[in-house]
Amino acid sequence: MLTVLFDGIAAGVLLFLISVGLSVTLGLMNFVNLAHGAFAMLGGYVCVGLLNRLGVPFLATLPIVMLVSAAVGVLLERTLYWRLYGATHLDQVLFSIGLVFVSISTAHFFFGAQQQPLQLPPMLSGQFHLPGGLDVGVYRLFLIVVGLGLAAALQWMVVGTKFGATLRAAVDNPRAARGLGLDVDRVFVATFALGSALAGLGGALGVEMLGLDPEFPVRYIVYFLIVVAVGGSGNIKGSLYASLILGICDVAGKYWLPQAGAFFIYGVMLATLVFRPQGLFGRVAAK
Amino acid sequence: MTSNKTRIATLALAAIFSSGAFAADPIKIGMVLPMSGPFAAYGKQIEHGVRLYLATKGDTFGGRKVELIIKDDSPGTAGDVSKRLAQELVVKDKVDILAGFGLTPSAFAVAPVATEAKKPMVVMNAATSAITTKSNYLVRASMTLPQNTAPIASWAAKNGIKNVFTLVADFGPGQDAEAQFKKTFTAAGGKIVGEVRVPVANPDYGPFLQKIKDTKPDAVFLFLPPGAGTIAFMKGYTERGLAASGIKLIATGDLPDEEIIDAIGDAALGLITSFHYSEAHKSPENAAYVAAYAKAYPKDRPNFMSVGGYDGMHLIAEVLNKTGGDASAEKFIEAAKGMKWISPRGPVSIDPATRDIVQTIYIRKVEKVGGKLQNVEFDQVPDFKDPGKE
Amino acid sequence: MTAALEARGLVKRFGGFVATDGVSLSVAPGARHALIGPNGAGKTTLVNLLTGFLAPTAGSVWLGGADVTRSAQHRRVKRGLARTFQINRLFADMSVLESVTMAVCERQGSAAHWWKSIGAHAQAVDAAAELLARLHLLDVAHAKTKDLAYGKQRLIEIALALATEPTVLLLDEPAAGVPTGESRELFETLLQLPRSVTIVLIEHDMDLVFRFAERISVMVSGAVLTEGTPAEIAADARVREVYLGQASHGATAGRRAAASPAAPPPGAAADGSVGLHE
Amino acid sequence: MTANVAGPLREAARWKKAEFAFWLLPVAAYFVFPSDLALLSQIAITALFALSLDLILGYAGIVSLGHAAFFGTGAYAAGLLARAGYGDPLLGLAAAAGVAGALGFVTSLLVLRGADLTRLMVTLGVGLVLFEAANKLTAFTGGLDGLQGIEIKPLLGTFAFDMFGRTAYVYSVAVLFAVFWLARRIVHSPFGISLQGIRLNAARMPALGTPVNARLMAVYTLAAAIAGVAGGLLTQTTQFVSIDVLSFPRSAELLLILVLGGTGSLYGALIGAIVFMTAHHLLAGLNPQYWQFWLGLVLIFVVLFARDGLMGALRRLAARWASRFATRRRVA
Repeated sequence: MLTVLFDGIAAGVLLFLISVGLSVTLGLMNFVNLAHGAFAMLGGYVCVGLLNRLGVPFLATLPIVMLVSAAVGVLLERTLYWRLYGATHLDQVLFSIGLVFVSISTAHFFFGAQQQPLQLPPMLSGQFHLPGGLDVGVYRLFLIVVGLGLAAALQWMVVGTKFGATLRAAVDNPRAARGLGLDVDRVFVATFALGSALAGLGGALGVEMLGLDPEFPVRYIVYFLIVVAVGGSGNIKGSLYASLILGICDVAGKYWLPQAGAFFIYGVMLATLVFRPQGLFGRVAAK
Repeated sequence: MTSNKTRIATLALAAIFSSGAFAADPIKIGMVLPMSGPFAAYGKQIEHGVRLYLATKGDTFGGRKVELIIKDDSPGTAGDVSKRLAQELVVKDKVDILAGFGLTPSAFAVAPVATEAKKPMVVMNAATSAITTKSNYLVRASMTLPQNTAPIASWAAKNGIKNVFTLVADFGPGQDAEAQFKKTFTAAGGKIVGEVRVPVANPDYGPFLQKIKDTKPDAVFLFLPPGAGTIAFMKGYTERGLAASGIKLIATGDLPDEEIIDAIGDAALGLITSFHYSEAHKSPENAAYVAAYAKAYPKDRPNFMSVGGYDGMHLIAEVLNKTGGDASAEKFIEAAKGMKWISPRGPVSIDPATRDIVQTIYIRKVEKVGGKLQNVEFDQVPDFKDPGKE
Repeated sequence: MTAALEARGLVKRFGGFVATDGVSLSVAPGARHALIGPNGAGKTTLVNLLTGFLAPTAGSVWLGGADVTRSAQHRRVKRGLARTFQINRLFADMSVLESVTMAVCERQGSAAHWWKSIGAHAQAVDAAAELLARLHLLDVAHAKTKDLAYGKQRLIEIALALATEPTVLLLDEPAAGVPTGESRELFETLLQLPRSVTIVLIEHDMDLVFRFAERISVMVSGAVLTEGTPAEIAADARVREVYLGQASHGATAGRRAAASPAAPPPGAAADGSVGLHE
Repeated sequence: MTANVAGPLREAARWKKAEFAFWLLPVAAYFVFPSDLALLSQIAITALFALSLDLILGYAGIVSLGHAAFFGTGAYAAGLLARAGYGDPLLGLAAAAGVAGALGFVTSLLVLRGADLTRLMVTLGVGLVLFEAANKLTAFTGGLDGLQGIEIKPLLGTFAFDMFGRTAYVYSVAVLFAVFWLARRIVHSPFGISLQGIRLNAARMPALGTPVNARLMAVYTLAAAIAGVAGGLLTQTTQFVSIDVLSFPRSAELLLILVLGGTGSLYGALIGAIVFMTAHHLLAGLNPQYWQFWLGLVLIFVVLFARDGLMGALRRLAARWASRFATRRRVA
C-alpha cells in the first residue's frame, strides 16, 4: 500500500525529470521541440558510453552528460532553431520531427538497434525495507531526491532570480524586451542550453527504467507531451504536480486496475486539454 | 499412326526442351523481411541464417542456382506493405518462392498472394499458430507460440509449481501465450493466482512487480516482446528481491534470446524458459553452425531467428533436390510434407497434415558459460507438435 | 424612438483592472457619433464589448431595441452591427475583390455554397464591385491585399465592414497611420455614406472629429465623462482638462499604438495583419 | 460588368492545360509500369489521404497530428463490413466515409477548442486512444495480427481484384479523381474561400458575420470522411487491415508528405504523395536502415528554406520560364 504510493511518487518524478526540459523550451520559449526526446537519448548514450567504455562512475557521468547535451543544444540553437522562433507551431513540429528522424538513424548507425546495457553502482541498486511494509527502492529514492531538488532549483531560478525575470520579459514580449535593452538572443540561447541539459539528464537517469535504443525519441514522446499538456507548459511547479499526479494515478491504476492499460493516462491528457487547454496549473494565457 | 508417332515425338521433344529450359535458369526466392524500424533485428538475423546456409552448403540445388531478392516490409506490422511487396516479387521480379516473414501480420497478409499466384511460401519466423491454415502452399520452418508455451506450463506443473501469476504484453502474441499457458497449466492441475496484461510500450513495471510480490505465487509466467520492457522487468524483478524471495520466473525462450540477453545482464540468471533453439545446444550440427556464424558475423550471436532462416533455406534446398529443381507449388508442398532433418536446433520434421514444423522443445536455464550468458538445456519434450491447432 | 445601438451600464474587468466602468451610451438611428478620449480611456475595449468580441462582466448591449448581450459576434453582424479595426485585420494573400466578395456572400447567405465557384456568384461579385467602385478601389480590385499601400488597406478595412450592409458601423480610428492627405479623402468617402447607416467613430484627430460628428462622447479611464454636440464639447472645461498636455497627441498616437494593449501579441505576424501594419 | 470584373475570379476555378496534362500521367503510368500497379495504387491512396489533410490544414489551417485516426477507422469499417459478407467495394467506401465522417464530427467538437498547440496534442491524443482501442479489441480488429479473411466482391459486379493490381489501380485512381474533382470545386466555392479567410485571419471572420466554428466543423467532418474513403480503399485493394493504419508514424508521415508537396494547393498533396512514396520505395531499396536519415534532412530543409514545398518550386520555375519566354518574344 505505502509502497504503491512510494512507487507512484518515484514514477511521477521520473516523468518530471524526462519532461521538464520540454516544459522549459516550450513554456518559457514557446517552442514546440518534439526533438526533446532526441536530446534525452543523447544524454542516455553519453552516460552509457562513459560508463561502459571509459568506466566513469555513474554519478560522475551526470554532469558531463548535462554539459554535452547543453553544448549540442547551443550548437543546434545557433545554427537551426533560432530561425524558427517566429514560426508557427506547425513548422516547429515538422522541423523537430525531421530532427528526430535524423537522430534515430544516427543513433542506429553508431550504436546499433539493440538495447544498451546499464549496470548501476551497488550503492544505488537494491531495496531496503521500512516498518509498515514499506519497501524503498534505492534508485527510486535517489530519483525522488534529485527530482525534487531540481524542481526547487528551477522554480527559484525562474521566479527568484534576475535571469528568470529577464527571461519572462523576453518571452512575453520580445519587442518590448529589446526596447528595454535586454539581450534577448543571449537569454534564449541560455534557456535552450538549460532545456537541452535537463533533457540529457532526464535521459541518463531514465535509462535504468526506460531502457535505451534508437527508437527512444519516438517511444516516449507521448509521455513528455502528456506531462506538459497536463502541467501547463512553462511553469515548473505545474509540471511537477502534474507528473506526481500522473505517476501516482498510473501506478495505482496498474496495481488495482491493470485492464485499463494506457487508456487512463491518455484519458487524463485529453480531458485536461479539452477542459483546461492551458493545463491544470497553467496560468490563463492573456490572449 | 505415323502422325501419332510424330505428335508424341514432338511432345517429348517439347517436354525435354521445356524441362531443360527451366533446369538452366536460376530459381528466384523473394524474401519479405523487416530490415529497418523497430524489428530490424528480426530481418537481420533471418537474412544471416539464409546466407550462412548458402555460404556453407553451396547455392545450387536440383540443378538450379538460387537467387535471393530481399524486400524491406518495415515496420513489419503493416500487412498492406508486406502484401504489396509480395505482389511485386511475384508480378515484377517473377520469383518462384516467397519466404521470410518476421511478424504474423505480414505472413497473414501475404498468404492469399501465395494461394492466388500458386507460389510456395516458406515462413521463417512469424509464430502465430493459425498462419499455416491461411494457404495450402504455406509451410513453416520456425516455430509456433503455443508449441513453445505448453512445455513450460507442463514442466512447471510437474516440478512443484502450484500457483502461477501470468504477466503478458497486451497484444496478439501475448494474449495467445497467456491463453495457451493457462490451458495447459490448469489442465495439469496448476492454479493461476493472478494475471496482468501490460501495455506494449510500458515505462514502469514497478506496480506489476509489487502486485506479484504481494500475491506471493510460486512462479511468474512472463511474455513480453524482446526489448526495453523485458530488460526493465528483469531488473525490477531482482531489485525488488522477488528472485531472492524464491518466486521463480518462467517464460518462453524468445525472452532471453541471444540477441538481448547481454543487455539484460546478470538479472537474467536463473530464468527458466522453454524453447526450440539455444546457442548452447550440444550437438555437432550446432557446434558447426555456431562456429560458422561467429566467423561470418562476429558482431552478432546466432539466435532462433537465424536458425529459422537457416532451416527455411535447408527446406527449400532439400525440396529442390527432391523435385529436380521444380518449384511449382503443388510439387513443392508435396515434397516438403513429412520431410525430416537434423537442424542445429535438433531433430525436426514437417507435419504432413498441417505443413507446420514438429520439433523438440527444450527446458533451459540462464547460466554463465565461459563468462557468457547462455540458455543451458536441462530437460526436453521430443517431437512436439503445435498444440494450438487441436 | 428606439436607439440604433445602446449600452446599459457596461462593465469589463481584466483581473483587478477595470477597463470599462459602467458605460451607458445611446446612439440614435442615422447618427454620426464620435467617441473620443485619451489613450487607455477604454474606447477600443468598449467597441469590443459592443460587437461581442469581448463578453462584458456586467451590463447589457441593445441593438435596434433588442438585447444582444448574449449573442455571438457573427450573430450581431447579421443583425446589422459592423466594425472596422484600429489595426488592419485583412486577408493578406487574397485579392481585394475576392475578400470583399467573400464578405458579401456571407451577407447574401451564399457563403456556405460549396458547388458553384465564387466567381460564378454574379450577384455577390456585382455587389462587391459596386462597393469597390464607391470606395475608388475598382482599379486595384485584382491586386493582392498585401501589395497595397497602407492608405488603400484602410479603405479595404472599411469596404469589408460595409460589405455586410450594416445599419450600425463602428469605426475604430479609421485614419490611424494614414497620411493627412489620404485621411481627408478617406473621410470624404465616409461622409458620403447614406443616413441609413448609423456611424460611431473613434478618432484622435480632432479636426476630423469635429468635421464629421454631430454628437460626441468623451471617455476617461473607462467611463463616459460627458456627451454633447461638438460645440458643447469644445466649450467643456473638463474636456480641455483631460486633453491638457495632450496637444501633441495626434502625433504620438502612432507610436503609442505600438505599445498599447491593443497591439497584437508577438507571433501574430503569421496572420499577415501585423506585417501589413508595419 | 460582372463578366470582366469577375473574370480573374472565374479564371481561378477554370481547369488549366497543365492540369489536364497532369491527369494524363496516371493513365500513361498504367501502360508504362504494368508491373508496378500495386505500388501505384498505394500512391493514389496516399494521395487521397494527403488531399483530405490538405483540406483542413492547407485551406482551413487546422493542424493535426492524428489524421490517421480517420484513415484507420475507414479501413476497419470497410474491412469489418466485407468480413460480415457485404463485400461490395462501393458500399464499403460509403460505410468507411460514413463512420469516419461521424467520428470526425464528434472529435471536431474537441479539436476546435484552443490554439494550434492544443489542437496538435488533442489530435495526437485521439489517435493514440483509437490505436490503443484497436489493439485491445482483438475480437473485432484482430489486434496486432491484423484483420484477415476479407472477401471483396468484384467491382460493379464484373471486375474482380486481380493479383497484378489492375482493377485495384484503376479503381483507386478513379476514386482519387472523383474526390479531387469534388475538392477542387469546394476550394473555389464561397465555402472554400471562407475557409481560407479563416486561415488567413480567424479573428476578422466573425466580424464579417461568419460562424467560424460551424465552418470548421463542416470541413473537419468532410476531411475525416475522405480520409475514411482512403482507408477503405487500402483495405479493399490489399484485402487486409493491419493496426498500423492507426499508428502515429502514419499521421506524422502524412503531414510530412503534404508539407513536402506544398500545403494549400490540392496538387501539392498529390505531388507530395507521388514523390515521397517513390523516393521511399527507391531509398528503402538502396539502404533500408538509413533512409529515415535523408527523410529527416529533407524535412528540415523544406521547413527552413522551401516552406511552400514542391508546388512552390514548380510555380517559381513556371514563372521564370514564362518571363524568359516573354523576353525572347520581345527580342524577336
